[in-house]
Amino acid sequence: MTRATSLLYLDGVSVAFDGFKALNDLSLTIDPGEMRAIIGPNGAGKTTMMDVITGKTRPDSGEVYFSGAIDLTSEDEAAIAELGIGRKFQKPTVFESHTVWDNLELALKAPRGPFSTLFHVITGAEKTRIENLLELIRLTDKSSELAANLSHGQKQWLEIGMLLAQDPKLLLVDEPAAGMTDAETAETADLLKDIAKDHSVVVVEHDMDFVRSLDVKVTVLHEGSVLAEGSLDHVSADERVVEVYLGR
Amino acid sequence: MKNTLTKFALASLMASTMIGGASAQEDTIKVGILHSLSGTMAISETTLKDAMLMLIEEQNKKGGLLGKKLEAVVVDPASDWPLFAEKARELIEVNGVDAVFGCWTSVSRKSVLPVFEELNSLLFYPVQYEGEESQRNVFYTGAAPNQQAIPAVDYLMNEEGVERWVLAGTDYVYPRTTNKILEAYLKSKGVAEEDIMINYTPFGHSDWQTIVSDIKTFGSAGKKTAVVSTINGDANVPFYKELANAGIKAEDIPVVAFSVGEEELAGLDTEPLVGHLAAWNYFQSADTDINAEFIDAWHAFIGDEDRVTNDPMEAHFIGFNMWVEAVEKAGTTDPDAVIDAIVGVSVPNLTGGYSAMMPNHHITKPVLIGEIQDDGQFETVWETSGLVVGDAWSDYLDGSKDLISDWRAPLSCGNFNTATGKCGGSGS
Amino acid sequence: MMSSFLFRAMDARAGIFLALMAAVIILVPVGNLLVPETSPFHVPTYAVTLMGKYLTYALLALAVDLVWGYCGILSLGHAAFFALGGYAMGMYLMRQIGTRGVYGDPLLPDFMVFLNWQELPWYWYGFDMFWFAALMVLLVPGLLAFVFGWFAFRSRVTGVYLSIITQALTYALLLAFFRNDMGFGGNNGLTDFKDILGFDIQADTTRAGLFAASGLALVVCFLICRSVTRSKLGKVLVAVRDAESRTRFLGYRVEHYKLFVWTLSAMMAGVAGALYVPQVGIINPGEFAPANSIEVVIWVAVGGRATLVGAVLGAVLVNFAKTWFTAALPDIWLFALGGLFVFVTLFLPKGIVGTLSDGWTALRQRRISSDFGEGSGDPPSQAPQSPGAPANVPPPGPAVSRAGAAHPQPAE
Amino acid sequence: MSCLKSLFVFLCLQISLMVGLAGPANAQSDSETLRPLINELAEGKFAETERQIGALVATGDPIVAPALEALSAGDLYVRKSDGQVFIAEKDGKQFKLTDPLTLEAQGEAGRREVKKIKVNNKLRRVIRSALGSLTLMAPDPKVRIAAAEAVFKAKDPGSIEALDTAIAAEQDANVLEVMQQARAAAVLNSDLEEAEKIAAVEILSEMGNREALSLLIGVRSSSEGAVQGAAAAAVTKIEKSIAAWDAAQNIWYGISLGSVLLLAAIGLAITFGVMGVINMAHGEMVMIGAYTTFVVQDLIRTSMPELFDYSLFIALPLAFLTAGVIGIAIERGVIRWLYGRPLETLLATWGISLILQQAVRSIFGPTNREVGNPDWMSGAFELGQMTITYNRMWIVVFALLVFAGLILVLKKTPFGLYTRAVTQNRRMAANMGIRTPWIDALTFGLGSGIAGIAGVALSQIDNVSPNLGQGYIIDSFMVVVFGGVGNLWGTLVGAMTLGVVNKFLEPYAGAVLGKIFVLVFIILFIQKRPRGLFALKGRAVEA
Repeated sequence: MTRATSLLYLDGVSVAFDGFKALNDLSLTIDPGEMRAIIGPNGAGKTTMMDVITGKTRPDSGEVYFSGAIDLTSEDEAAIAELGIGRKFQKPTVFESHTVWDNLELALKAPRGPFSTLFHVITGAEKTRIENLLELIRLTDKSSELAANLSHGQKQWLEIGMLLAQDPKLLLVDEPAAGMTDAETAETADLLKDIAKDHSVVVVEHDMDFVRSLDVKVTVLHEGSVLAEGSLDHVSADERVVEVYLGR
Repeated sequence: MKNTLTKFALASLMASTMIGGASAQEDTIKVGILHSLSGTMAISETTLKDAMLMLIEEQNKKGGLLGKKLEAVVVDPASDWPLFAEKARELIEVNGVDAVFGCWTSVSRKSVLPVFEELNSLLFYPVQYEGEESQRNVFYTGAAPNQQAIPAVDYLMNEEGVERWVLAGTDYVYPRTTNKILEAYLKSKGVAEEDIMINYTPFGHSDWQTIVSDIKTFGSAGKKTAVVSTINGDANVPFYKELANAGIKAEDIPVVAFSVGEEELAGLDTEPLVGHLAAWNYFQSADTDINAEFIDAWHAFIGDEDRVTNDPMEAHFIGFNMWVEAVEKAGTTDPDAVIDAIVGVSVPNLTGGYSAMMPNHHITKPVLIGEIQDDGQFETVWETSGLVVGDAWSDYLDGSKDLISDWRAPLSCGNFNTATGKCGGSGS
Repeated sequence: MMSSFLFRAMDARAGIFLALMAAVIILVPVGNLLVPETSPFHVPTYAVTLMGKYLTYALLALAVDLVWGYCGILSLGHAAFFALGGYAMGMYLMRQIGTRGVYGDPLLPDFMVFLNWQELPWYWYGFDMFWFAALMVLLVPGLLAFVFGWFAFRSRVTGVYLSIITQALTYALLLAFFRNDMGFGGNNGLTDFKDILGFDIQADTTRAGLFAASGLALVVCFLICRSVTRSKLGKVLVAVRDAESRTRFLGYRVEHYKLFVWTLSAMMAGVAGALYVPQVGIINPGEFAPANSIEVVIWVAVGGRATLVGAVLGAVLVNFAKTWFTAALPDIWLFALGGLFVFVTLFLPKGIVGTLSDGWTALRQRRISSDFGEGSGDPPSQAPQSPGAPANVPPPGPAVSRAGAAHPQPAE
Repeated sequence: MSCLKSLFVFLCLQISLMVGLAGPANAQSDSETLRPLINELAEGKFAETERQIGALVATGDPIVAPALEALSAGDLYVRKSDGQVFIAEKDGKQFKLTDPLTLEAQGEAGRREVKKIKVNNKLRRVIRSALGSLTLMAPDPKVRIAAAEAVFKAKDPGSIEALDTAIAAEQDANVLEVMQQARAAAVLNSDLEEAEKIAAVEILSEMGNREALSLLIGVRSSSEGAVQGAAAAAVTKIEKSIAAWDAAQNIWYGISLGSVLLLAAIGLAITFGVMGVINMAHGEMVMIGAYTTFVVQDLIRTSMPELFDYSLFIALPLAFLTAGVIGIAIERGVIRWLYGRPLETLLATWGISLILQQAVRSIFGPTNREVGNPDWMSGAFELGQMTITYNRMWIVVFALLVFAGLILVLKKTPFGLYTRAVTQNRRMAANMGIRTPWIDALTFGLGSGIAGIAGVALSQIDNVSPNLGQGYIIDSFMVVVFGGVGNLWGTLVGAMTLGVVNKFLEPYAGAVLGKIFVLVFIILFIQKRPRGLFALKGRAVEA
């Protein structure tokens, strides 16, 4: 549990907006290959934490390191994404006026500069990769459909597919099961577990059943800092956690 | 696919309407009116359009011209300078007009000049301007600087004993040139450098607090001070309002303006401005029978007793009558014949004399200095004893003092250099 | 690589457009120069310059559509780049006058002579050479756009804030060029041009040539825009337009993309301005007027945002309407033009081309689905939708009020 | 002019009083000896008229004052038939004639029967100083002050005697001060001895304003010895104090410009800032307000001129209603179909603005219309060495009042609550039973109405023409964006900042460059704060 061996290392991170402390001395460590679920009530600071990790928000104080050595607080979103941190948003955010295929092509790991994309011609390997991903996220027959026309669940999956296309070292997944049917939720859990085999994953979720089905270590956030950490059974036995979830 | 078809149809439609226009039959003589009816200049130019329509109507009542009726063709160049050129071309090529009356700003005139030259047509330009131009196809019926600015300064110097001068203007070519000429002129009269303050403001400037206070400061140096204003149309109302409220009275610091006429004053309460001056070649208050007739005709035409007349309207009156007379003299509306015939034509102006077209395509005019009255009119307090010949090239500018213009054969040159004896400016 | 880049620009629709443009470029000059005046097929010179002007406006509209339609940058200051290109060309044309000015000064333009300038300002040097002026036509707007964009996009100025500072930019330039002390002729601008590359600027052949050059420039820029928008870069641009921060999280440096397309667009606007000036015969600071920039946006909206053909069509159509109205209804034409804008906004929210293309696509899709049934999807690279057309535009007509619809909005 | 009129009325009273005291016979003989002199005014050119005025003044008889007064105002006419001079007042097509000496009515004359006696600035100046000496002893202190000021400007050593008499009799301290200043001015222009002059320099030095400075600079260059030294010292002192006041004056100008910007922008802060409509027709709403003022004043002028001073108060609610109703019509007719598509509102409102401009042009004509300043908005007063014009001052006050009123409406009324609810979360507001369409319409109407009342204020300082709105639209957007969209306080601070910055740049850079610098400043500022001065912070909502 040290910075050197960790994949993601947050120490004493605080963020305030106009006096409201969104993150308050938050410390958290993710090991390489680990899958972690983060739960917490509304306003616990989950999304802000994601924002800090992905470079969208600069912390007022504290350290954020990736792979033990890279200071994320001095990088911007694009650089952090290139380093290998992928993020899926709470509200599914795909490029609605692009087709499913184009969405994946845009996400595919490739040079990101304007001139490389200007003269980019799609290769056979890339095509295969996209086709594989389409199959994985079960959207093969929708590949030329505009993303705008997908159902909510399909958009969630497309976004996960885009995440995978980036081939990141760490995936940050914000409420992947929100708005899904039960069957979709179960499939999503399976998919994530699949992914976790060769990626590190951080899942933020509200849905306790979903978290339970992931069966991983859980961190509970409350008012911007870590309240409890451990297995789901362990944290649900914690009185403070119960109070936070049920007491209000 | 459909869009492309539409486009093609459109192009052909456009072409056909243009051809149709050009081949219209010739039972009338067409006169183009090229004045902005929208945009920033509409405020001044719309009146001139109406004045032209009135003049044409009256001419038709008198039996038209060469036995034909006159027909006005009105277009709206919308205060957009390149559009002036386009519309001028349209008037000449498509509508086939024989003469165009129009333009107000210098830039609109500059924009249409090449068109008139290329298509060999006639333009009558009715507004006072900076001079430094003489073109074969253009007749300048407004004042040149020597018909407005210099007499005004002379008046202030001699009658009011002014020793210190503020030259305030909008930052464009007319004020720049006029002020250059005035500066040279004042210095030649022994006015010291530090007794001249020059100030330029943007178009439509509306916050005059600082400048009015500067004028006040400049005027408190123990010498009689006057402001020579070449401030353009729109900016004048806020300027005079600020002046009046700041308590600058004409008896203390008179302002003489070259762009403020009856029309501009119509937007103002003139009581606090009584005594400020303007220099023009015509005032509505001119006490002559021909002017009274003109004003009555104008009121009848426009249907409003409160509408005023102004100097550019008189310029159109003179220009139009000169054109009519020249066409009758030449017996044709052919531009070349009219250009030859019009030099020397002399028609009555509205101030009781005659104005003649000179070989440099400028006209002779009396210069009047008027003081603003509380009813929005001017009262003439001084006028030149005779007529002043419009000077295309100023004697007070280095580049142009050797130039003259004479469009009569055999010289036929707008910029003849008397020093080198060649046509074509000062160079080579 | 390059060939595939260009090849990408072609498809049936582009083909039709290009064929039509080729016809116009050839037929109009021929109709003007070779067909006798008595023939009904003769094209008068008036129409040639007028259409030449429309073509340069179309090019400007294309430039605006590239940044607004595809990248969501609403520029209310593109007229500035247009005017700068125009001034660069105007300066060349001024220098070509030589001793034929009214004062006959071999070096100084007339306006400098009568304002007593003693020598040519340094920034006028070089403009006597056409290649230099042509370079400046691209470089000056390009550089200004680059510097402006570099700061604005890095600082993540977006939406209406960006629109307003582009407006501030063009307004500041307007005021600056109005100043006579700047040495660009003040309010009168540059005019009285004599010839270009040795050809008399008033000759019919020169006009026809300029017309053809404008048409050619439009075609070239159309192809460039088409290649750009259909490349992967084009897809990134649309992604930026629809979900800017999502694009960032995919690892794209949005500011670089914006800067690229912004600078490209400014250079195209500069070319348009350079072709405009010799055809209308004057360039003056009025071209910088903020209202002009707004008008360009309106052309694009009328034709159809994010459709390149739409931008061209919108520019030609609105300007034709203006030409026609100002002559036919000089006293009330603003009613007609204003009414047109309101009508298009309410009833054709995707513009003319957008609406037509929607109808066409719907028709085609119905035919395809009836022919082949479900599941016979096209290969992904040939999506039926035009790649850039914004999705989610509400159906035409004021039937639905869509509060907060997910329509892509640069202005938040 | 109005002040001249009151002076005139006073003079009539005074003279009738004198006439009464002196007895009719005396007056009769007076007027008979003076009449030829008066009638001579009608003869000759300006130079002769000036001499004749001198002759009249030399009689020292206040009875000539009304004639001179009328001459100065351009109301003195000569009857062509017999060369008699009258004070004439236009009454329809006729002139009502009054005898200039006895002030008795003398019937009427047609337009062509009488001829105006011409007057110019120089003559007016002569008359002013002459009247000054004649009315130094008037009973009304205001008139005495005006007289003393006139004498001050004339600097005529010949008036020292009259001044001395007046000063000896003067009770009012204020009047006394002015008279002494007038005397000092005259003394410096005379050949009195040095000590007197140094004392005079002292008085002017105390006076300390530009007029004194102007005089002292003249003295410094024309005198020698001790007087010159004293004058030089006084000049330095006054210049120093004026420089300090100049800074204050600049701030005032800035605030005044800022309040104009605020007025122009505040309606836009609602329609654009709060509702998100890129309202290009905003300027036209201002224009409509200004034209409403014109219509109100026009009606008042023709039917009840006594109400003129209240015209603005009548115009305010009407302008609010007119612009507001037009705004609601625009919202209901066009904008409501466009919510969520702000860029399309740009297009549609641009079209609407063209239509409104042309409509006004068709109805009222393309030329400027005259909107007058009521008396309480005319003129200026001095605060230290600052000149503050009443119209600018009232506009500052008015802008702040409008701002405060708007804040109150939005923060303290149910309507304001609904407005904020709708703009923050339309669906939620609708679910809570708020009739969002009506709130939209009313909010837009409010923004437009406020633009309308801004038009009433702007009509006092600017052109009333169809182009009025175009002149303000860009500045308004700059102000709202600079201050931060959606924040009214931002608009206030933004307007004032831009106003003051502009006015501090103007003296150094000139008006044109100053404005360019302000624009560049805005561009750079937005780089620093991409959401304006008062940006709302918070956890960024995913775009």
